[in-house]
Amino acid sequence: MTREPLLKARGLVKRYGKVTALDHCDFDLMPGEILAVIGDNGAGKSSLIKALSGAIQPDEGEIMLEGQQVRFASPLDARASGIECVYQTLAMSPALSIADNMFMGRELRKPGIMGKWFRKLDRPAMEKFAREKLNELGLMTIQNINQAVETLSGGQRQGVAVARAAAFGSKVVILDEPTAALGVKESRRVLELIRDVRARGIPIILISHNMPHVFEVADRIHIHRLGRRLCVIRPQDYSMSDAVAFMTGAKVPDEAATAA
Amino acid sequence: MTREPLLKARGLVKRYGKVTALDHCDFDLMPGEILAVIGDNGAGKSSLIKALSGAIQPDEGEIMLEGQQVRFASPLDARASGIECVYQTLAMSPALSIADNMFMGRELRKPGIMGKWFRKLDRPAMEKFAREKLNELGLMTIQNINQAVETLSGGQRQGVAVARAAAFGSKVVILDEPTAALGVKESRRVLELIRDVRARGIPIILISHNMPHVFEVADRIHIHRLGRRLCVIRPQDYSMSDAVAFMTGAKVPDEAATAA
Amino acid sequence: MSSDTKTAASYEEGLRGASDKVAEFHEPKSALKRLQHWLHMTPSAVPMIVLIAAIIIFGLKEENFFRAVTLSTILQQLVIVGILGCAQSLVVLTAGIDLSVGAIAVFSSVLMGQFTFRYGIPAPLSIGLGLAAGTAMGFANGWLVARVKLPPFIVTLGTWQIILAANYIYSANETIRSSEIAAEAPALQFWGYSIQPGGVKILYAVFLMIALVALLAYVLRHTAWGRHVYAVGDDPEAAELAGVRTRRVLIQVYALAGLFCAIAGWVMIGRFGSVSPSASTGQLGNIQSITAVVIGGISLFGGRGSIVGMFFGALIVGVFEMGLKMVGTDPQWTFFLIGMLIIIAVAVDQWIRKASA
Amino acid sequence: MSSDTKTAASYEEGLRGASDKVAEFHEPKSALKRLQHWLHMTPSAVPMIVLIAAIIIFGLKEENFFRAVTLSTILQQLVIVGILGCAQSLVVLTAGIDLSVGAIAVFSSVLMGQFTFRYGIPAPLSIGLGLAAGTAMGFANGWLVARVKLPPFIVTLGTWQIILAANYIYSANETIRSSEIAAEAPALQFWGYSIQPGGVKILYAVFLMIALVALLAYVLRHTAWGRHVYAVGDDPEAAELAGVRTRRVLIQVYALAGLFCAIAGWVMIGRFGSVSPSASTGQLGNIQSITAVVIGGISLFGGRGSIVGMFFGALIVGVFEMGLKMVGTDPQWTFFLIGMLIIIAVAVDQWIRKASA
Amino acid sequence: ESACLITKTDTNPFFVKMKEGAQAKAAELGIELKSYAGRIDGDHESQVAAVEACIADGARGILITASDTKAIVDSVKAARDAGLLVIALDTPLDPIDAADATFATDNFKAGELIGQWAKATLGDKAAEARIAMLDLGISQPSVDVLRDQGFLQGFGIELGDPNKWGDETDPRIVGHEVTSGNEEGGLKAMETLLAKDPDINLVYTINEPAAAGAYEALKAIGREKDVLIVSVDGGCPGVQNVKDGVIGATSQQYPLDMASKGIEAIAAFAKDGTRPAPTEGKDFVDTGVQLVTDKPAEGIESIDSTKGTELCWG
Ligand SMILES: Nc1ncnc2c1ncn2[C@@H]1O[C@H](COP(=O)(O)OP(=O)(O)OP(=O)(O)O)[C@@H](O)[C@H]1O
Ligand SMILES: Nc1ncnc2c1ncn2[C@@H]1O[C@H](COP(=O)(O)OP(=O)(O)OP(=O)(O)O)[C@@H](O)[C@H]1O
Ligand SMILES: [Mg+2]
Ligand SMILES: [Mg+2]
Repeated sequence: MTREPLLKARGLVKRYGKVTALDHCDFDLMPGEILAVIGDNGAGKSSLIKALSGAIQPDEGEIMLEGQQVRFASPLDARASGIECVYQTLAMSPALSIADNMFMGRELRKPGIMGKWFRKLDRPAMEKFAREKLNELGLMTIQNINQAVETLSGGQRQGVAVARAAAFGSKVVILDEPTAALGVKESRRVLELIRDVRARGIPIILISHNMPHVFEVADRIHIHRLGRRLCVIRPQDYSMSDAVAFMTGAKVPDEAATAA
Repeated sequence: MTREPLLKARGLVKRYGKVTALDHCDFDLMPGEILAVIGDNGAGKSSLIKALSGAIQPDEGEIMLEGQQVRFASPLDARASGIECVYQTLAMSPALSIADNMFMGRELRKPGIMGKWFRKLDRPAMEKFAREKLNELGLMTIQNINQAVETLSGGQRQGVAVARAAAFGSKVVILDEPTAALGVKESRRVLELIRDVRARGIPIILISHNMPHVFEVADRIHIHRLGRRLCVIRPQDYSMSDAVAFMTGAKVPDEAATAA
Repeated sequence: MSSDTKTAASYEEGLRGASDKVAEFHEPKSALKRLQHWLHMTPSAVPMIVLIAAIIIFGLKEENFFRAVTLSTILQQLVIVGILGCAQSLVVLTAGIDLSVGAIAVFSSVLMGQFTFRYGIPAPLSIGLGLAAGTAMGFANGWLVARVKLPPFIVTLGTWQIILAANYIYSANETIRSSEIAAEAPALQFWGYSIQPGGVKILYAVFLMIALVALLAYVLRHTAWGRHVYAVGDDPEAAELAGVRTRRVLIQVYALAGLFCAIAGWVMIGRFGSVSPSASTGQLGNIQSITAVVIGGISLFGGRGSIVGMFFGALIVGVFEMGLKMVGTDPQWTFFLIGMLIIIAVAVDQWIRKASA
Repeated sequence: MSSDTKTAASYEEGLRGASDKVAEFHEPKSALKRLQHWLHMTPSAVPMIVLIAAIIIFGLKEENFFRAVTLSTILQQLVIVGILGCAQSLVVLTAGIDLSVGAIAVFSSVLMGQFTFRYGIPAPLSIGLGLAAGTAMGFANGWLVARVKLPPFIVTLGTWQIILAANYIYSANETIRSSEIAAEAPALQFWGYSIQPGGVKILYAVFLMIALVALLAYVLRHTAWGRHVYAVGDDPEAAELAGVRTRRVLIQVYALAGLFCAIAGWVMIGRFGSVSPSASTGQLGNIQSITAVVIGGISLFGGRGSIVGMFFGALIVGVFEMGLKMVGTDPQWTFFLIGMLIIIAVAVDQWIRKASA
Repeated sequence: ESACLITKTDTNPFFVKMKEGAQAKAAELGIELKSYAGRIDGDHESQVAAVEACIADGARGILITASDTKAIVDSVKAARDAGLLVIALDTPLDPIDAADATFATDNFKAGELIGQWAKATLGDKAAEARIAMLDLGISQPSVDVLRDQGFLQGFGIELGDPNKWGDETDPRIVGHEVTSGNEEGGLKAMETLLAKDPDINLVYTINEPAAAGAYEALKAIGREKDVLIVSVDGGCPGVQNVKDGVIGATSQQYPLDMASKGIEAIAAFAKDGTRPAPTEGKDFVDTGVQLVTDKPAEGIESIDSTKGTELCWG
């Protein structure tokens, strides 16, 4: 590859007490690609993307966005740089409505004096937008956009979180197991949505345990093992069995498998 | 089928304010079978099994265990009748250790006076048992059985919950999306575990969005749609595509498909 | 190599032609059901109902109760608690608790008075300095909560004692008398003036309290900042991940609460005439404001409830206290019955909510 | 029909030969790291360190401080708070709060005294009845919290007022004199007796407090019931789903807390000699016990902390108060400094935890 | 040499001034004074702890204004057994000989004086007076009861149990309310009683801050001129209020006096072990109480506010 990675990390280390979740981990995301990250439970995938999106601060190592070194002190910093993330825990405020949650931290204000001087929110606009994004995902069992998030089923919640990230990500969209709680139909929509986002030229990091999904949509697959990047493969070059074997330690990848 | 269902429900209704989660839903679980429950997000699967396990009280309808009508006022009642359930939300106490969580509500006491009079817990025994059960599931990244559950990764937590249910269920084991957050290796172990449990003669209710898994292990598949049972099929008789079509409303099952 | 890639998704063919119908459920239609639904959607209505019931009952028991003077007395007795309640509500919505509200109010009022009389600073400037000092005390609370990450209960338990002790030490327990203030610095007593439509006296302070409640209700409901306050109280980690500057919001909330307390301190001067460092608000303001907040239906676990509910909560307590005192005689029995009422009011609230859920 | 059944799992062939190696990480080795880890694992150690530091500082400032009499005086001064702290710890561990602890203690002591002197019931029976009454008051709290599902803060705010008022009304504000009790019902004063090894007086009450702390520590740590208390405080819904009888545990916790308060009431008679309905424990016992609980590192959000920590928390406050008094600090400065202490103690605790996390 | 001063609270100006008087005297005589106080009115436990701290600290004597006059007796005995001189200030212990000496005012007498004055001032109207009683707190500490009951006795109202207020049946009493002894409490209590009966014409208050609060409430409805307020304490702001016509009469007490005499006694005791002797014919050293008013009533001895200002504290 001659192109520079859009998002790059080198030597990330994160320790939790005795546990080392990231152990000198490297990472590269190319512009416009869908990069899948796979690995065993507890391999450190979530920790990796949390470090990339500012939710945790790595103990060591550096992160580069478009060649510039960055330090994200909070998710808001990362978001300001255009990195949008759906966390495994979803990060929703249970008592607030779907629309409130989707616009958290970037609310729309009414035009004119009401918005400028009285800082009044433009609820109708926010609700309309939220409704549209949910429909794109086919989450039509949601009857009321003003429903509190806590009254949604697990899958519905996940749908809302994915819709939020897809709608607002401008440079990178990160999805941590976005389809884990979703049904067949809804999962399919999410995969379509991922492709849509890429079609807009925005690269995506997708963490998933669902091998068929990964092999279907990913351009490259980052295999994570014991807190570090084991190798990066292309789905055309290897079978799912190989990927599973690498990630569980059943096989060791040959040298050539690094990146591509 | 001539045999009586082990667990049977008729006309269950559960409303949450304006939303009807269960709409005169029927249910049958035969002795010794693996029954999968599939359906769209928000179809009411979790509500159904919560009603069966005493976590919610249905507004209408009745539940029969081994032909006897039962009313479970709490999950403990259901557990006393031998029904063990892994909820989607896992039901763990984050600050307590893995062993504490596994034995919550049925702790082992020391033999002799210490246990009988001073009600002292037998920690070594509980820890040994917990360690064994986790090893059976292959959850070996867990280093310390006295680790607080909140420090585990999402997948590790799920593994602990599944291990708990499998270890203690005596009549029915219910699993609500047990593999949602699990990796390939760990999911495989859960499926093996499910088969083990059935081999012990205990029937299992498995809710899952993973069609290949469902078709691999289920004896019968209960398809849930819009708060009620649409039909019950056998995996030998229908393809996955058919099942997906039924559950999403793309096709309507023919009459014969009810039960079998 | 990729022999298994294609087949994996094959079963998804079943999706073709999937129904896009939204699940339909029957809506409740009866008037009762609609009332219940409305109650559920409008949490502040429940305390309002309790309030109206209380007023009617006391009105029937005691004829004097319905006189305009009685009702205006009740209103003026609750201005301090009402304003402190605004401060407390903000903090409680973020899942915190502020035990120092009363102490900040008293110390601010003492500062306003002493600045004017000890140092001869013009009264309006003293008031400004007093308000700034209250805000600073609130800011200190917020800083400790948000930056040092100490539990709000502890922080404000500590600052409560610190501020109250500082108040006594600084003022040397000296009261500034009402007549002196009236003569030399009437601005301090501004909120004690009143209008008298038809002979019924209504303090400016009552209007101030209502304005502050309305303002906060608007801010919480209709601005982004208000939504952030709820989000922080609901689940701070989720709010942080979702892009709310949790710590900044917390500090702002506590500082704003401090400002409200200082305003309450200013109002105290107008209302009591004098400036007294040993005003009972310093000791009891926290419990009183928390009572109003909880009876008003704001959850102590944060993120749920409305400021208007708090206002009705304060009114309920005010009406009950006045009503009981008018009906009964012995303060000990009044104290007893108010304890019962706190429990019953909240129990009724819970019950209505459950019925309508 | 089932053409796609087999292929779906085909990629799992890759699992064959999967590594079963447990992930290995390097363990921290330095002494400092090990100390940090130990501190993290032993939450009650942090207050202990603060305590030792405080004792050393006061010992250097004031020679009298190290005399055995001083230390035994400190111990006897904190027995009431220590026992109330046990009650409070139980409740706080379930994510509740009990504002009525002091009121229950005072009312129980009044009941014991009045039963003996007003009705002539033999003292041991009166004591039994008093303990039962305290338990019943706690039970009422628990019932309201667990069954009616009211927030503990409100319930105990209400019962605090109710019990305190009932106490004044029932006793008609009458104090029973120490000399009368000593003459007619010495059993009431049992905990006020002392042993005097080497001339240093140690009250029986001190031993009782230590025994109660040890008992509770054992129960919480080593019995199923104790684990359930933690689980209920941690996440009540999860605990319920996991098979804990949440409501029953809650009721038991509050009732047991009531019993502990009644024991504190009995100890009060021994310690103060007389039975006084206006004992300030009724007003201040809750704040004092909560202070001990939080300085001792028990989380007000429930589920985290240890009873031994509470004990050290109470000791810290006791040592500080005595130390400041002996150094000759003015009472308001003492309150001021104790306010600072509360914040600093918890901040240090947080800091150590963070460093070792 | 060191001595201890233990007051009921240290937020009430009465005790603040008492402390200042003691400190001044102690500095003069070269005694180290440590002061202690309860946190709230009626805080008995803190006083017990304070006595214990004084013993542990090796003080030579204790000056105490007891919150609970019966209950403190045990602790006082322990102190005396340990060789300390214990002097009760302001409030006699029960029994009075539990302390080595008592420098006190008679609070019952203080109440009685203002009761008699009010009765005489109202004259014929006393028969249909409407009386508001503004007391201290619902725990009814002893000063609270003594002043209240003294007032009622002086006014000629039949007491129920003299150890408790609130059990009187005389219809002239509109009601008792508690004030915590400060302006805020006085104002609220007065407003409440006025709502109950707008025709109140006599107000008893536990102390002068409460009286000032009650006056504000009356002023707000324009009745400050035709209602009589009486109080107890005699602090300088209070006497000033008598002068201004806010308070009709107040019973003046002398906390500075008590405190400085107490310190002197301890100094003497430390020097040669002499114990102070009680006032002739009484079992305590009476530091006296005088009625301060600018409208003297016949047959009741009083001083005017100018004299009161000379003698006032604070
Ligand atoms: N807050 C924490 N405190 C302590 N240990 C933690 C914490 N968060 C994660 N860990 C540990 O770090 C390791 C990596 O966790 P991480 O969540 O990154 O795994 P993951 O790859 O996302 O797993 P999964 O697929 O199950 O989500 C795990 O061993 C976990 O126990
Ligand atoms: N506590 C609740 N309050 C209000 N509505 C609820 C509640 N719990 C569930 N619902 C609603 O009931 C319906 C069924 O929810 P349920 O959780 O049973 O769905 P599910 O089939 O398990 O979905 P998923 O596959 O996403 O887990 C949903 O529309 C949901 O919004
Ligand atoms: Mg993860
Ligand atoms: Mg579900």
